[in-house]
Amino acid sequence: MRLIAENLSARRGEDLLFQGISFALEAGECLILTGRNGSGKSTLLRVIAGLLRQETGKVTWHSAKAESDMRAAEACHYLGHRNAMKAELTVAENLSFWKSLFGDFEGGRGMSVGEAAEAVGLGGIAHLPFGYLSAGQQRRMAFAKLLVSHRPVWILDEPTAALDVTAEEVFTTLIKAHLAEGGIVLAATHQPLGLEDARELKMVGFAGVMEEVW
Amino acid sequence: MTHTFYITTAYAVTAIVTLCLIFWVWLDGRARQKELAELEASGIRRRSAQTKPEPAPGGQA
Amino acid sequence: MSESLAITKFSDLANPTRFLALAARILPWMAAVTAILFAVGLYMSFSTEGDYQQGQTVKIMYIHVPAAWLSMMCYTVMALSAIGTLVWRHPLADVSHKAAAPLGAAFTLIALATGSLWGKPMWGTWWVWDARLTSVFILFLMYLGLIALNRAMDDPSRAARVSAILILVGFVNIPIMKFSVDWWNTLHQPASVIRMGGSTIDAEFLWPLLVMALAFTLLFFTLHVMAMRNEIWRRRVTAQRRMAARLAGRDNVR
Amino acid sequence: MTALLLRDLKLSVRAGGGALIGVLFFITVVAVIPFGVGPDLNLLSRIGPAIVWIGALLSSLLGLDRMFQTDREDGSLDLLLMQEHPLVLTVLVKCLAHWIGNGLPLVIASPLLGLFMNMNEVAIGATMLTLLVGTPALTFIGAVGAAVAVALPRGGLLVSILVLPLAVPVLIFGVGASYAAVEDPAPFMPPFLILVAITMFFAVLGPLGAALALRNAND
Repeated sequence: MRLIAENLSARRGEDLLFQGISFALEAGECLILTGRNGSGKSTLLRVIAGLLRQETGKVTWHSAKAESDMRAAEACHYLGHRNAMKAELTVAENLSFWKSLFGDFEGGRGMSVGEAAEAVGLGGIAHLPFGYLSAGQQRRMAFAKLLVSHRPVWILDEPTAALDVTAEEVFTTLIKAHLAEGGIVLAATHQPLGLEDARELKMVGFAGVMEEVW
Repeated sequence: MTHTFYITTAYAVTAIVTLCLIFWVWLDGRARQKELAELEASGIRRRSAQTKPEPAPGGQA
Repeated sequence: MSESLAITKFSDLANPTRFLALAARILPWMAAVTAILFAVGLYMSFSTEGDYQQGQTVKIMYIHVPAAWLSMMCYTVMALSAIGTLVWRHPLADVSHKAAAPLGAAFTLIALATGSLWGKPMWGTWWVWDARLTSVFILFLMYLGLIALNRAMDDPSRAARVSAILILVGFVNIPIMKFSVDWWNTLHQPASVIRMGGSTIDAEFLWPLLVMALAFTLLFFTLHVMAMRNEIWRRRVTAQRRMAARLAGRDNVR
Repeated sequence: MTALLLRDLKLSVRAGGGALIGVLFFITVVAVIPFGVGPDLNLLSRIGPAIVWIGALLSSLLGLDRMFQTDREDGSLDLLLMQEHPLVLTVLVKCLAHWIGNGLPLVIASPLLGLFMNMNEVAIGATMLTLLVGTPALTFIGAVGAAVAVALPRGGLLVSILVLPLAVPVLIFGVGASYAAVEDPAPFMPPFLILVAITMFFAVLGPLGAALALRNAND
């Protein structure tokens, strides 16, 4: 099981944000993206998640059972800045919707909705509408979305924004558990997540103006 | 019977619209060329016409 | 690059710089031929006699029919460019359909205005909901919508892709629209309306019409190439301004 | 996919009653017509089917730009785009949910408005039937506009302008079939079947175009 990125470059507008980024992540490995705001962390994560088109390079997913030309995005969970949960629906409704939409990726099973809410430390309030929760609780519930269905790769964009220290610890524990089960984690973050053997990729941003066509 | 009024109006309308179009395209082109000339004068040129500034490293894993 | 070699080669042949060089070479010729054709066409159209049925108004046909033809051809050109944008992601295709939209709108406007001016002496009213006029009017609205869409978005490449999709959806719709308007027209209009053009045209009228159609077509292509050139220059200016701002910012940091 | 359908339906009921506003707009538009053309019952019954159809067309454009916009705002659209289900299918399901939430209430409200317009029973039935068949086409073709609206900061009005010309055939055959049911010489079936055909064609074209636009407009 490995996620391979080769020679990635992407642009925003006409500016090349990064170029020539390559890495290979094996099962159980974690890659932390650091750098100041606007350095292209989010862009790189979105490229890997297949949400943005890269200028050059490719992202591929390899495993024993995977077809060779599979989109890497299918093996990924993506937790962006926004929580992707509907304020009008209850937490349980939100989570079970995503659980049935996502389904499970080969080689694992997701938790039930109740277990997932329990795992992020908010077991008792899954029946509340999502909009009633505080920002930190909403973030935790958004994280619970990663637990309800199995995906080997987690792509986390600032997962710990708006969280206090205890919640951060919960997240760190969950990420470690995922890694211990042979998962892969890519995260962009300002704060250290407390992961010891994580690899780090420092993004500097603005790799030059786009090789212009005009 | 002749309909000189309609014919002249039709040709006039066509002429006006076409000429406006031609002038618009032409003036637009002039304005763009002027902007390019200004940029050129202030020392900014196409990258292919100058030595490449070395790109900042994109970051290594 | 994910593109295949053939396409890379193709895009190499048609990159903006080469396009500009080519445009500079052929534009004077195109403009000259257009002017000559217009002179000949106008002379021919004014020297022909009037039709016994439609009188002198047949002269309006010499500009109305070519304009109507261009309004449709322009949309076809845009649809082809839209395919170029979506399939090959070719920057020149973006430029092409963006530059063509105002031209198409202008020629459609000419077709509508001359059609109306032809209709007044023929039908006694400025506007009839004739199938042909109505379809051209809908086409006009589509052009205006596309221009508005292009203006509403700041990122040019995204604007190009999104409007390319709309152009294609509209293109697929045109036959349906034509068919439905025809059907609607036969339902509502009594058959007493004099049909334009429907009968065979005498050779006497055919020649000026052909020359004028050719002249208008060449005019369109001349203007299209010029507008594309303008658009390329515009983007070049934007790119260089942005680069200038970037370089200035980096110097300050150091 | 069923989950997506159910979620969107729940949202359309709970989230501020978007469907209700559409129906209210529909009723209001049709209700102001008599003030414009006068309370002549014969005239009203003659233009009735057309007015009801135009009202439905305008109301179905009303909520269109929110179709993907809400999902984009809270980030759900990203996750939907990442899924393995063909995006066309996802869009189709969203269209269906949108139609059940916004189009179907219009169809159900149309008989009431038919009474306002002094239409007879046959005309009311025909209008309702054509609306039932025709409004999905409006949603499907509108989905393209909605997908384009995702890329636009303030796209609502522009989307209506872009979509309306494309909706002309639906209007023509919808109204045509409604009239054909009332007026004797014209047969009802041909325009009605053409309307069905247009709806089915748009059911393919709309989601295809919308999926393509979503992929390209996303960033």
